[in-house]
Amino acid sequence: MPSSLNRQPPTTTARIALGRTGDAVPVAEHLRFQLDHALARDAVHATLDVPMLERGLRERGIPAITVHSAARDRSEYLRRPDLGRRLATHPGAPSLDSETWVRSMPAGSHESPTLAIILADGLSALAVERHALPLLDALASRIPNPSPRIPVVIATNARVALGDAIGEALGARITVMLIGERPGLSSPDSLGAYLTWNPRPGRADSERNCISNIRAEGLSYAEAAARIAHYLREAQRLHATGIALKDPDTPPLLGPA
Amino acid sequence: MPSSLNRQPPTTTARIALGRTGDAVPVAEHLRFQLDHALARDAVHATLDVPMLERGLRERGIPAITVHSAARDRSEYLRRPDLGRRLATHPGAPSLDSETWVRSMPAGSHESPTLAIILADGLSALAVERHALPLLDALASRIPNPSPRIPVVIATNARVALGDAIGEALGARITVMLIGERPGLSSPDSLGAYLTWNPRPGRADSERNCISNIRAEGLSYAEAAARIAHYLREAQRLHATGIALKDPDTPPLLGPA
Amino acid sequence: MPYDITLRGVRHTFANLRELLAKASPLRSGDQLAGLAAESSEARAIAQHALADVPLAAFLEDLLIPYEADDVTRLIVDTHATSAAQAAFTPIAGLTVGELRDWLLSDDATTDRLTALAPGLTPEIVAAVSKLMRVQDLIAVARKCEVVTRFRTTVGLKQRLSTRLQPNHPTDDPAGIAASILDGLLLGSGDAVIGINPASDSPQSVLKLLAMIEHVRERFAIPTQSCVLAHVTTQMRAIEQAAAAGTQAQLDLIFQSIAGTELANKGFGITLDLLAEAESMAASLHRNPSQPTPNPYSLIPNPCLFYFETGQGSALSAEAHHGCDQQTLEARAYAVASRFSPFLVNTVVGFIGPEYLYDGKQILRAGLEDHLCGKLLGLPMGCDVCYTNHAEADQDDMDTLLTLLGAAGVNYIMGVPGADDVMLNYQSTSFHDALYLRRTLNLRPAPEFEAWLASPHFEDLKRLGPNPTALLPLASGNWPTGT
Amino acid sequence: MPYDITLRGVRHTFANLRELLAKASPLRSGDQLAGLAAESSEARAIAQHALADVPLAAFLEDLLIPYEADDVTRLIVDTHATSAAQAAFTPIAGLTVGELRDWLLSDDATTDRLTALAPGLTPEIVAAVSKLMRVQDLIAVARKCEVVTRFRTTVGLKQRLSTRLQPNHPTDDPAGIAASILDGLLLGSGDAVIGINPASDSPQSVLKLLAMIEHVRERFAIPTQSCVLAHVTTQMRAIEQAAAAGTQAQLDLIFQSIAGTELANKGFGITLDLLAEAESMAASLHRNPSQPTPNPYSLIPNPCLFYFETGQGSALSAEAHHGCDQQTLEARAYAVASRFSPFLVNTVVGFIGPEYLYDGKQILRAGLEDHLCGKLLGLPMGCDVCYTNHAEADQDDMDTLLTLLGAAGVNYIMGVPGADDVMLNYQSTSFHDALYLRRTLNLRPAPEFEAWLASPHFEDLKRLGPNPTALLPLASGNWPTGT
Ligand code: B12
Ligand code: B12
Repeated sequence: MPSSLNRQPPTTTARIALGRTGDAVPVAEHLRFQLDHALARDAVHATLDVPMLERGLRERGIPAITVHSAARDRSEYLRRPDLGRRLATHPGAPSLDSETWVRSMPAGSHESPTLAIILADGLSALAVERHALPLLDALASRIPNPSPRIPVVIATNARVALGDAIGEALGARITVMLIGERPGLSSPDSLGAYLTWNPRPGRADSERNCISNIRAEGLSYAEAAARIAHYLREAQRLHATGIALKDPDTPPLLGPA
Repeated sequence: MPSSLNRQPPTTTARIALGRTGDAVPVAEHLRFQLDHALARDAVHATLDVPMLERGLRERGIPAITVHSAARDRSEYLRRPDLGRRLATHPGAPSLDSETWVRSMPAGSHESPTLAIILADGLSALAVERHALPLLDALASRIPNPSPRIPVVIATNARVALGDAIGEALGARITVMLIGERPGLSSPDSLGAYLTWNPRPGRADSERNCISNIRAEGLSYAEAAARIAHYLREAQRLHATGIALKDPDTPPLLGPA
Repeated sequence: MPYDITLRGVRHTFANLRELLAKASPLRSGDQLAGLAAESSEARAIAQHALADVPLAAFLEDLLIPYEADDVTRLIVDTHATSAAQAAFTPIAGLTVGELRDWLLSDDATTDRLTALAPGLTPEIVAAVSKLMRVQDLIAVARKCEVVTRFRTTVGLKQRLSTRLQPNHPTDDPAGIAASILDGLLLGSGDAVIGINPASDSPQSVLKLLAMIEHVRERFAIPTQSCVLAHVTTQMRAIEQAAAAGTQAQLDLIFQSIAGTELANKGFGITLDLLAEAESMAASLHRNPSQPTPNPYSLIPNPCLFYFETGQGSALSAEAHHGCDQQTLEARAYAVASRFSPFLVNTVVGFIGPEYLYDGKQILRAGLEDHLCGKLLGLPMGCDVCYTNHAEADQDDMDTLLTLLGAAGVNYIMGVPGADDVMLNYQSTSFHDALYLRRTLNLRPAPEFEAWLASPHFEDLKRLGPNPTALLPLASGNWPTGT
Repeated sequence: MPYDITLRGVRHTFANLRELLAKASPLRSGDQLAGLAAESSEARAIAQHALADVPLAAFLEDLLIPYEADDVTRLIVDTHATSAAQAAFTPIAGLTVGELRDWLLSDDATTDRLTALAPGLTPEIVAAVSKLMRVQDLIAVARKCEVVTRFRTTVGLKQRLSTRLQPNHPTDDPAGIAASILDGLLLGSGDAVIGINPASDSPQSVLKLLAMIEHVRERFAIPTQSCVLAHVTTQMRAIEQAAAAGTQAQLDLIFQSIAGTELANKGFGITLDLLAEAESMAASLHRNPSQPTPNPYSLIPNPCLFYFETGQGSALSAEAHHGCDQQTLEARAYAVASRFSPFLVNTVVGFIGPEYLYDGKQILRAGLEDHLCGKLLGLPMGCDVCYTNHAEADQDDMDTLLTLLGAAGVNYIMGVPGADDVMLNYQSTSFHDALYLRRTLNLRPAPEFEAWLASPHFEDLKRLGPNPTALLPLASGNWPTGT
């Protein structure tokens, strides 16, 4: 029986077993790398397909609010993280406050939302386009109080900290920001989830939690949703996010196999 | 008597006798270099003071014609030498033909000029601003047929080969182009003189002659004028410029000291 | 305190050292972002002239961030006031920054003298002097420095180059990680540390990854160290949880990212006290087998238990830069590192992105500056020669920096499969890159590891061939699972 | 002949090798200027994939510039048809460009095998293979090559680094030139050649400058060579005029700039025949004292009498590029050089300006490519590591390229006082830079020169101290005067 080793599904997308010529990688891998790099660079500059996301949310009965950061385009976004953390204020920019959100509700209550969810392009629009809605679906059943009263905000040219401004404007107690991580050579579409209790500008990253690498070769939607739900529960218990909270010791969804 | 060696006027502006700390140059020289570099870079981007040159020519009773290359600004000039070799053709650009030149003459004859002189910014506007007029003065007495019938053209964003287009347009038999050489670290204002027999676009550099480093620490006006005059004489004798012609064996003006 | 200089007849004034240092700093996007950069090359050259004339003594008086406002400032000032630091400082106390540059480059500045000088220098002084250096100076001085640390391997000896094996995986999948570890070991990587960035932030996951490294290390008798680069508090909880379960965490090196201001460290969720606590927890595990004293080579007293990471731009990114330029703040992070006698310090130089280091050129210079500044301060510097896909950089830039750092005598670099970190999403150096560098500059691995590569254990490992899961200690069921 | 490749399901076609080579070429401004560059990094990567699959045999069929139209093409094709070239080519005749890259990097490709391969390679093949290489590959392969030439010094031995002493002066003032020569010699520069670019284009001036070098060389018994870099026709006239006067021109090396197409060479005022004529005139002077045969080290048969300079962009600048990318044309200039067994070939890599090599990054890559391509073709490559003030480059970039070329085993670099050429108006490497490089990478001067540096002659020279005019043979009245 021929060894079955080569038939195993690959356990990693890491570039292992490349071989060697002298000390160098053989030409095929060198060329693959060059092409992957060219493609990954393009991914950074792609702009978010907002209508597509809005349509997806509408289909789910979720009214979406779209906002922009103060960075006017991708090139400014890349050079000015400070602008990517602030909401656009130029005339004509969509404004955001709890009124907006209340107005946007089919039948409004005047309470502030507990949770606000933000779908942000970050460094990979592709990541949000591919994974944000399926992850929302996976999350729906796991959120403490699933209700249409959870505002979902689409944000473009956004950095993680833009969620603080959005959360504050909405008066949310906690935000979950689903944001495109920087594109890797082999993974142009990796999504990160950042949770921030009591969001307001000035929050340090030590006051958030992060679940990263949500994508086909990474964390599954179900797993990611389970972890987000875990953090949401813990945050509400401790009235905090950040270094005080840790990932569950066994993955909450799958547990040991 | 203390050795007079240190009192000799320096024979070169080269950065000699810098000293050494380990293998490196001492900090003072390092800093001087950094600053000189910053200044030399600025020199490249300076634009030619055309009115000043025009005034200078007018004072000498020489009617000037000003033309531009097809490169619209310094930054395009630097990236597009091809444009720097062609005359501007955009609407409104000054046009140039033998008519222009004839019209510009106080009392016109309809002959083509034998010699045309071009003052061009090249890579150092400063060089032309400083040295072109004094060199013209030095040249005046040495030119075979000094007369107002020698057109003087001011050209901006020019490469050496722009002289070919200008010479052809004027129907000149030979051009002398005085052009700013690229600025050196210690010499932002070095002028070059390029002579081309029977100028027309497509001339190779091997068909020209060059006299370079005209500036205070380099070739004097008198010397440069003498060499130009030598080449003009030889060119008219051989009906050619270029590698067939050589610098005179002894400098024509000064001779051995 | 204002500084001024008259050049070509014009007088130029700088309000204080903070401004002067920032304006004298070689161009980088982060300082432009912060509005601190010189407005032109000419202005930068002028500031460098002025900086060259500043007496070193000024740096202890004109503090960039007030003593009261920042514990890193306090650490720097208080440390410099100790008699050991004063004694080391005395020989250079009368120099200006420019004179210090010349002395460092001179043949008087031998390896021994540089080692002796380290405690007398402050981060601001080394940052300042590096701003007056060209690339060749950054290399020439660094290669004279020797900072050696010892755990199971001896890292930092001259003409040696070690690597951190970095076998990251997007879901911490043990089989996937094992595959990368095997690949790396077979290509001679891993003599500085086998260090995994975990995707998950759970203490149990930390313990399990550590156990996996331990298993491989013991089974093949590999002289190296382990590290799992979760947040320091996660690692501390892991140590506690193991202890609570009656076992011991198999943690060799404790990891943390550090920065150059108290506020930036707060953004990272750490304080100096927290790091001290972590260090003593790690020390209680007694895992460093090397002789504790005297360390014959270097300033770093044993036990060296920390692995620190730094990188220009992190303070600005956390809006915690107090108007200081990013290179000076990076040097200040080294003061934090120095406090804890680390086994390894790693400047992850192109990691964050183009908003701090725009392109290959800026990454290159920053990498060499960081390496030199750390070395001058007596730290065991490695460098993650790297870039992200949003930066203007490519493999050519990495090869370039890699080669220069080799010439500068860097202690170690990263070893990432094919240079592509599939979890952190950036490109670093590959196992192959380290081989290239070793061969080109005639560098060898750490001596213990070099011996191991020639031992039967390595042959055993080779026989595992294409079956990396054989590296795993247990059925994967006991592992944090991926998807 | 069209080439195509299918990648990720899409087919990409290239009309011919010329287009394929241009699109596969790493980004540089000259190719953009010529409208030949790939429109994106993705397009470039695709072209590189396609290029990797091209069999080497194709390069002898699909000529970039027609045989009839260009004498450099004829030189390349005819040379490759010789039995020596065919014999050398046979082992690789069946490979593709990608396979050749892998072979060159492999441990099979030893110094000896690379030396043997050189006559079998063509410029287009080496250009193609270099386009598939990263910076580290360009270094790794180059450092295996050894091309040694001999005149009074032996240049190009491994772990040696020579320099051209370049004492230019804006008016050829003898006292000024002497001052620079003395400065350079005292700093250990000049073992490849003392080479002066004359400001004046007169044959007498050439003779006088040669006489001056000769005087210094003989008085202090310096093992080195002389060269005055006027146009080759000016040097030829100088030889003639000396002969006519019953003396002999003291010309060791004859100089000329060369390019990769017939038309570009015409722009330089040269033809292959003219160069051949110049070579035989120089040979008639019988100045190379080294044993004419057999040269034990290298391919370069004695007498090596030429010093050639090249540089990417010159053909395009002369509008003589025939739609070829500039790096390929540069390699073709090496075919011209090869024809004349030069003593030195120098790629003056950043000399022309940013329209051909935009910034430090492009200059760096071009320098390493040129060095490797020349070495693969069996040429004694040096590099003028340099930039102009209109380019986006600075000393940091030069230090970087300098260090990398040292690692790659460059035969020699320039030695210009303080790196500032006050006549040619550009920045090159200084005497100090060479010292830095020698120390950092443990490189030594040519053996004969090294011995001289330890000899009493060198001590004599030192005693001249601050009086460089004492170097002059005669009263300056007999010299071409400056202002
Ligand atoms: C870039 C980066 C950093 C940079 C951030 C600076 C910057 N301006 O980008 C630096 C080097 C400073 C950093 C530091 C740390 N990071 Co980090 N980082 C990343 C990385 C590679 C990319 C993030 C990204 O693309 N963000 C998207 C863009 C659009 O966001 P942004 O607004 O531009 O940048 C913000 C976020 O990146 C955020 N951030 C970065 N890291 C972390 C970590 C945590 C826990 C949180 C809450 C936020 C956070 O800070 C930035 C500024 O606000 C991810 C890996 C990945 N694949 O995503 C790891 C990652 C997010 N970091 C991680 C960790 C552990 C850390 C540290 C805690 C390590 C340590 N022990 O100190 C520190 C401290 C973080 C903190 N609390 O401040 C882990 C998180 C694991 C987890 N599940 O909690 C990740 C997933 C990598 C890993 N597995 O090791 N990081
Ligand atoms: C750049 C340069 C070159 C470049 C030109 C390419 C380019 N695109 O710029 C290259 C490397 C190809 C070159 C080659 C040569 N050059 Co040259 N070059 C220079 C340099 C350093 C700067 C010129 C400059 O700033 N021009 C101004 C800008 C605005 O002009 P441009 O239109 O952009 O560029 C044109 C001119 O530079 C011209 N050019 C450049 N060199 C020469 C030489 C001669 C004799 C002529 C007629 C024209 C010419 O060609 C360019 C394209 O048309 C000068 C030194 C100096 N301080 O000026 C020497 C200089 C002009 N060159 C010189 C020489 C000798 C040569 C060569 C003849 C050397 C040789 N033996 O082959 C060759 C061939 C020239 C030719 N006939 O084509 C000498 C001329 C001496 C003299 N009095 O005749 C100078 C003064 C330097 C020196 N002393 O050695 N050169």
